[in-house]
Amino acid sequence: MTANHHEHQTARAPHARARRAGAAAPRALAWAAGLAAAYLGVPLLLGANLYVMSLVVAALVIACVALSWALLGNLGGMVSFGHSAFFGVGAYVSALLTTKAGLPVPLGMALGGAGAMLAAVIMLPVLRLRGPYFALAILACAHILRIVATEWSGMTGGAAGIANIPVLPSVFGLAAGDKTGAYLIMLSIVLLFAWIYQRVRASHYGLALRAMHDSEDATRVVGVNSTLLKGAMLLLSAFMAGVAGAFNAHYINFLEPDYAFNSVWITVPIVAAIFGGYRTIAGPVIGALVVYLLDQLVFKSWMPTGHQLVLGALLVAMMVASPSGLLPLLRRRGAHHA
Amino acid sequence: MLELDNLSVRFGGLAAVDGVSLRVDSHEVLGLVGPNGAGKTTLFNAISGLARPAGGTIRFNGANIVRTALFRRSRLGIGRTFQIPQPMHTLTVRENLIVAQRFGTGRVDDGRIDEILDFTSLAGKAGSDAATGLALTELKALEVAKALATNPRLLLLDEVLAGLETVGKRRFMTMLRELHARFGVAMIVIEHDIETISTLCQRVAVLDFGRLIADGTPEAVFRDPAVMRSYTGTSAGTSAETSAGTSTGGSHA
Amino acid sequence: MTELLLQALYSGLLQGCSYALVALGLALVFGSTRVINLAHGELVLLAAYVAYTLESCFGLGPVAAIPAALAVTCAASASVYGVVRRIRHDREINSLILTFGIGVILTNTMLLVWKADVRSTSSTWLQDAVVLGPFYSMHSELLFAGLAVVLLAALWWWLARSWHGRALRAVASNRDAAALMGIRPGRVELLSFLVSGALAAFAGVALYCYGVIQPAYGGALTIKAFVITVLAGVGSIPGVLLGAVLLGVCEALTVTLASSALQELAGMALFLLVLFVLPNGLLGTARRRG
Amino acid sequence: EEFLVGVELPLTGSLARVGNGMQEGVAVAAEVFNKTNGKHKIKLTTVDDESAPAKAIAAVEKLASQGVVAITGGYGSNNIAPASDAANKLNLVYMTSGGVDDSLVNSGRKNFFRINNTAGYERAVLGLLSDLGAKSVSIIYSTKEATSDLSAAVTKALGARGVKVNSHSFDPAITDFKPIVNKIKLQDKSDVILMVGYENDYVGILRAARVLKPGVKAMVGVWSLATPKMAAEFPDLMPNVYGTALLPFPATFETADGKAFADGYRQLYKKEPDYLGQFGYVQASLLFEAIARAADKGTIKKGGIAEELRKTDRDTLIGRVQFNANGDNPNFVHRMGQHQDKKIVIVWPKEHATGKPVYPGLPW
Amino acid sequence: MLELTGVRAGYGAINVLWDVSLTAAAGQLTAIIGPNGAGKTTLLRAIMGLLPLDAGQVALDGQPLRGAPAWRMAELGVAMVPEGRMVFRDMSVEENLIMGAFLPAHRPHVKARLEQAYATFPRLRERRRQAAGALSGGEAQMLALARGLMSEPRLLIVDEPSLGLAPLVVNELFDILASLKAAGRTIILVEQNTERALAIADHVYLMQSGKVALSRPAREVDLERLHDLYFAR
Ligand SMILES: Nc1ncnc2c1ncn2[C@@H]1O[C@H](COP(=O)(O)OP(=O)(O)OP(=O)(O)O)[C@@H](O)[C@H]1O
Ligand SMILES: Nc1ncnc2c1ncn2[C@@H]1O[C@H](COP(=O)(O)OP(=O)(O)OP(=O)(O)O)[C@@H](O)[C@H]1O
Ligand SMILES: [Mg+2]
Ligand SMILES: [Mg+2]
Repeated sequence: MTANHHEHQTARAPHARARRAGAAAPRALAWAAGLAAAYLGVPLLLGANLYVMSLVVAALVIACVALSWALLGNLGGMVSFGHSAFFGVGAYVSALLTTKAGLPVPLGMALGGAGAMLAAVIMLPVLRLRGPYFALAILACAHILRIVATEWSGMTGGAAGIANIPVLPSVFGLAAGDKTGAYLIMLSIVLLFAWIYQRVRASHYGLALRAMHDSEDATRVVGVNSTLLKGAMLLLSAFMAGVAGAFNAHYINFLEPDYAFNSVWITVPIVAAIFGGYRTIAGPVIGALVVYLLDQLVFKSWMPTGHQLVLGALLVAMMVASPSGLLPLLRRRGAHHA
Repeated sequence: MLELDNLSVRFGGLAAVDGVSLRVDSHEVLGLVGPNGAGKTTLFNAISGLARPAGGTIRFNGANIVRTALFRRSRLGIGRTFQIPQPMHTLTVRENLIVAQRFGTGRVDDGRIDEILDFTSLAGKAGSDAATGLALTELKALEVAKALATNPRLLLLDEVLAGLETVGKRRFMTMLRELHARFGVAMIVIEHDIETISTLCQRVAVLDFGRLIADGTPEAVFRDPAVMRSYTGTSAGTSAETSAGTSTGGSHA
Repeated sequence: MTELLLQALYSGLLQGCSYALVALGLALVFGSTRVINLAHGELVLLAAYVAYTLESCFGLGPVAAIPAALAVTCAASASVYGVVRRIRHDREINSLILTFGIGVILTNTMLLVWKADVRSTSSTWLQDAVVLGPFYSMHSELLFAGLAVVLLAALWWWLARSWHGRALRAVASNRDAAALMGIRPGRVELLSFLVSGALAAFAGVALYCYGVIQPAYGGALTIKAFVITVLAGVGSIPGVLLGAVLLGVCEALTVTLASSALQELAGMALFLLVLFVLPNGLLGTARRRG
Repeated sequence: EEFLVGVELPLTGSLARVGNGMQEGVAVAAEVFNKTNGKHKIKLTTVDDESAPAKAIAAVEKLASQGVVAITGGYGSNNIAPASDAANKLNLVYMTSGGVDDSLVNSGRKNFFRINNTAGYERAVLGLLSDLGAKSVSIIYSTKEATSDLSAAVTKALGARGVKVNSHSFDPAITDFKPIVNKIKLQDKSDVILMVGYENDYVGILRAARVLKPGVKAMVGVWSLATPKMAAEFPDLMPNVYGTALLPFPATFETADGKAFADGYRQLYKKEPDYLGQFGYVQASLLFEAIARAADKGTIKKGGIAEELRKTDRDTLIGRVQFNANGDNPNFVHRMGQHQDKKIVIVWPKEHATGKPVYPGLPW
Repeated sequence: MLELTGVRAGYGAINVLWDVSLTAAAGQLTAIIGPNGAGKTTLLRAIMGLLPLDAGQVALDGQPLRGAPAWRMAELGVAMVPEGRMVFRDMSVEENLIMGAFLPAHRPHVKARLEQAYATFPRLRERRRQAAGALSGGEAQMLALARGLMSEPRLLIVDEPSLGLAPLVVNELFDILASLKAAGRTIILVEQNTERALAIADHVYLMQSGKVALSRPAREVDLERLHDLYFAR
């Protein structure tokens, strides 16, 4: 029986490889088309409509946090309710470094990410905790940071916040602080992060991380240093959320503790990620775009004040129809048609 | 290779392992038997790092590893299986082995993984989901395969043969002996079946209420009336017969 | 100073009881189904609005509104379960977004129905002072603190000793095995949601009596309840009271000894501190190796 | 000629209540304007900013894309700052009464106008306190931006006059105020408690005070306290409490403008107008009038609305309004009212007073 | 008493059982044996309603069950001691046992049956307050067995009960099964220890690759031949 199976496999392998090679070309084409649409199509088509552009940029910010949350959830097996902590720290660090120390904005944003990582280093002890304990411990950290940002007014400007934060730099000859420029910057950041996420997931570390979810002891006894790996994922995730926060600070040009550490920076990304399918890489990004844009463009025009009601109903319907998210749902549909 | 000195593990008031001193030499296969709840699994947990000893030392190749982190012990060469199988749920069988090999030995060798899959009769299930696609005995085979993938010097086997049918059991035992003979892997084997232990092991240690009550060759230990009373409830002479009868395999191998 | 401290302890204790009342329903559902009901705060608020409606339209006192509130929240809670039960995979995480969605629906419905205005009871008696030596409080606070303790004890007894309670824990522990014992898992989970809805009704009416309500408050209530549930140790009912009182007292003492601006900070710091020392919460138990 | 005017306000989220209140005022202003001004019509288009800065930006941009000639609304400085920036970039006038932060007018937004500011509230509170002759004041204030700003300003000014001040800031999430009030009762022993917060905070503080009965002589608050609604909803908490109030209650509208407003409001909403509606009405009316003037001159497209607004000098429901170079209204001074017998009596300043303050006077 | 006709079941897309038909006569002990992975556990799960049937029928006392869920089976007096123990990990040993008598009809007898369980497995009495999740492998197996007996079922279904038990307890186990049979109860036993299973069985089914390969009264079965034919693939 064993030998039989073996033959089967070896016999099938070349086929599979051939199919994969055959699929590679259209796949690359699809990628190229997608990138072209994102980098050229969207700005050309929508660039003039500031309103839609600003919604798209806001959705991308959410997408970035959603991606960072999903990375921690999917690879690290940790559900966090407190990513607003990293978002807020990233925003404050970058805003302060650029306004007070006069650093250039791109450097400030990178350091914003680094600042969020530093916050995560301080939080490393929470890795001892599991499940809901972890989720809420991070939330507690976010609360504490918000109050610190409020009370430490000498540094952060307190509740009044920081105004006149430098605008985003100019890209591709577009004026600094231009909507389309902001879009291109955020798009690149999201794509870069998605790529990093993909690399990590495809590596052996990704495999080990995935293994740790429900079976941490089993994974540790075969030699995986789970604490280190989880710590690394927390830092990476914090960096991503921090950069998103920093970007948003330079995009909105204004910051105050309630806003920077607001719980919407974690609730909306979680909704987006699970909605899109948090086990996939594209899921959180697509989820953010769909949820945010549907809500703002469609539902809001149906129901100017209570439109979240429709959003809530959509979420419920989605979870009942396809608990693993939008992307897996689409794939299943696609497979049916094929 | 492994030296336990006065090792104890406690859960609240209960001394699950109570002052156990034991040596295992490289190239040795040691049987570990004892009634249910005697502390055998707990002893494995202490050696592999899952349970924190209340006292005593564990030396592996001369170094005291009581404070060594769990994952490092695996890299030092201690491999173990779980009595209640614990596959890495979210991965396939092959991926289970890849993780074990990559992190237990530092590199990946596909050929070796195929070899292990064949060896443990899991080749047909290589692509199955470890969480849902396997019968209990297949999960036990996966336990062994995972441990093997880390290239262990000392293998801790916790009831891996229980529940196997005759032929499967025979195959498995041949495999273990081959492992031992070819690669010089030392083993500690927990089994309840006296016949299996007698065929596999050169030496047997008996635990009862956390204490080591006997240690010697299978012949000597299974003739000891005290051991047999606590273990099978019968006296020495007849029990050997009964247990030979209860086990349906191994004797001819 | 002693007078100040005594009152702070007393206020903290009463505040803790009110926290416990809100947390109880969430803790019950979480402990028995592993579903974090993110709409729990909204259920509490819903009960409060029922009390408001009865008081403002029919002049009915808040306490008299409890039966109506019970009916409404139990029905709402049962409907939440009706949706949750349809999730088969990854229930722990998927129910998060599901109940979040329900919370959003409830919040916005309340906003549309009752507007964004701040509401509270106008019953004077409930707000009048009770003075016991150096201890000052409102009637309503004392009344509902007592009720919280009674409900908590009843719930604890019910879970630990009654057949329903045992069935609940069995289903939480192993669904299939529970079914083999003759337990209907679906019914038992529905029961847990119903009881949780009933607890939300009491919590809501209490909130309406000594606090102020607004449609947007639901989220904050849920978070507080969840923090206490985790602080308690998931599944522990006595832990809920202990955790809630600890939190309340810690907050009150912070206000008295330091600054009221740091109250939230102190509460959260206490939460982190407890978790670092006891990673499974105050009275939670560790799960054993496999 | 019909002009489209954009309204950007929080109709949902944490600021929903105030946002809705202000929107009512704006709507009444449009009604009144369209009835009285034969030549021009105003059409309103409203976008909810959901109490969030990013959505406030998007709202302004959406309004711009619909072709509005100016924007009014905005609540909370953190939403107004980015929203008015966006309006500035689009060369649209932004007119508000929802943000009192000084940085709003000090950051070079050239199309920004507002009719109220911290200084106006500060003067009213200080005026009342000195009229009452309070020797010591305990301030309880929320750590939110507008509240902590106002409290800081008042603290400084009181200190300069030799009044003893004790400050107690609190996190907006707090619900039990007994520990704070008890500190005031046992440690501060002040003459007056000054509350700087929002409706829910006042209710909490007053309830705690009613239970603990600190030995103060007056309870003073600021916005959204001396309102008919509070008098109706919390009849036993409000007696003798002071707060900022534009009009007495029952309101007596002397001017034609005031009468038009009150009638329009009652007609549309079947209730008594409140202060949010009054501010919304004033800000919107001034804007509409400026639009009409600019339209007459044909300068709408050439920045005429801002120009006309800068020339504004008019007596309104909230007093005389002018705009300085930054768009701030230097004349703004609030008034103080006191709940007396289910009515609201204006007690400061003297020239507008409709009655005498009851002092000492407490709700219990 | 229990009758299966043409039962087909599996896990999602994977079918495991292929038209399995078998009968367990009242008062008899029916043994099901077969190599690992033959589908024995799957069969028992299908009988108990833990797995949906894709085809075929299960009938109890001549009444078709039509995919009755597990709790309904319990109400009908069928108990199962499942493979992998499935104890309530967070509950104490004693509570686990009490849950065995959950149905109202059994509740009055809880005390007596507890005593009986403790008498049979003294080890459980020692550990009665401990969380079941912290038991040793063999202790948990004893608990699962004792829990299954708490309802004194008409039909007892046991899946590899000797797994992980020390010889002393294995002897005990077969004594219990024999005495249950003597008391007139119906038993379905899946056991890898063929010899001892055959010794107390009335009828034997042999399963292989999801099918019934052999059905024979126990006394007609020749173990040696059976092994040579079916086990030595
Ligand atoms: N976490 C724990 N808390 C309390 N008691 C425990 C814990 N783990 C194990 N025990 C107890 O310690 C004793 C030894 O358990 P162990 O699992 O080592 O037994 P064992 O010898 O492997 O038995 P078996 O042959 O049944 O597998 C048992 O009585 C068990 O109940
Ligand atoms: N949850 C599952 N999903 C998919 N396949 C499964 C699942 N459980 C078992 N199988 C497969 O079904 C087949 C029969 O399994 P089953 O557990 O019924 O065998 P068994 O006869 O009880 O074997 P054993 O003697 O090992 O207990 C095996 O090939 C197994 O791999
Ligand atoms: Mg064991
Ligand atoms: Mg089986």
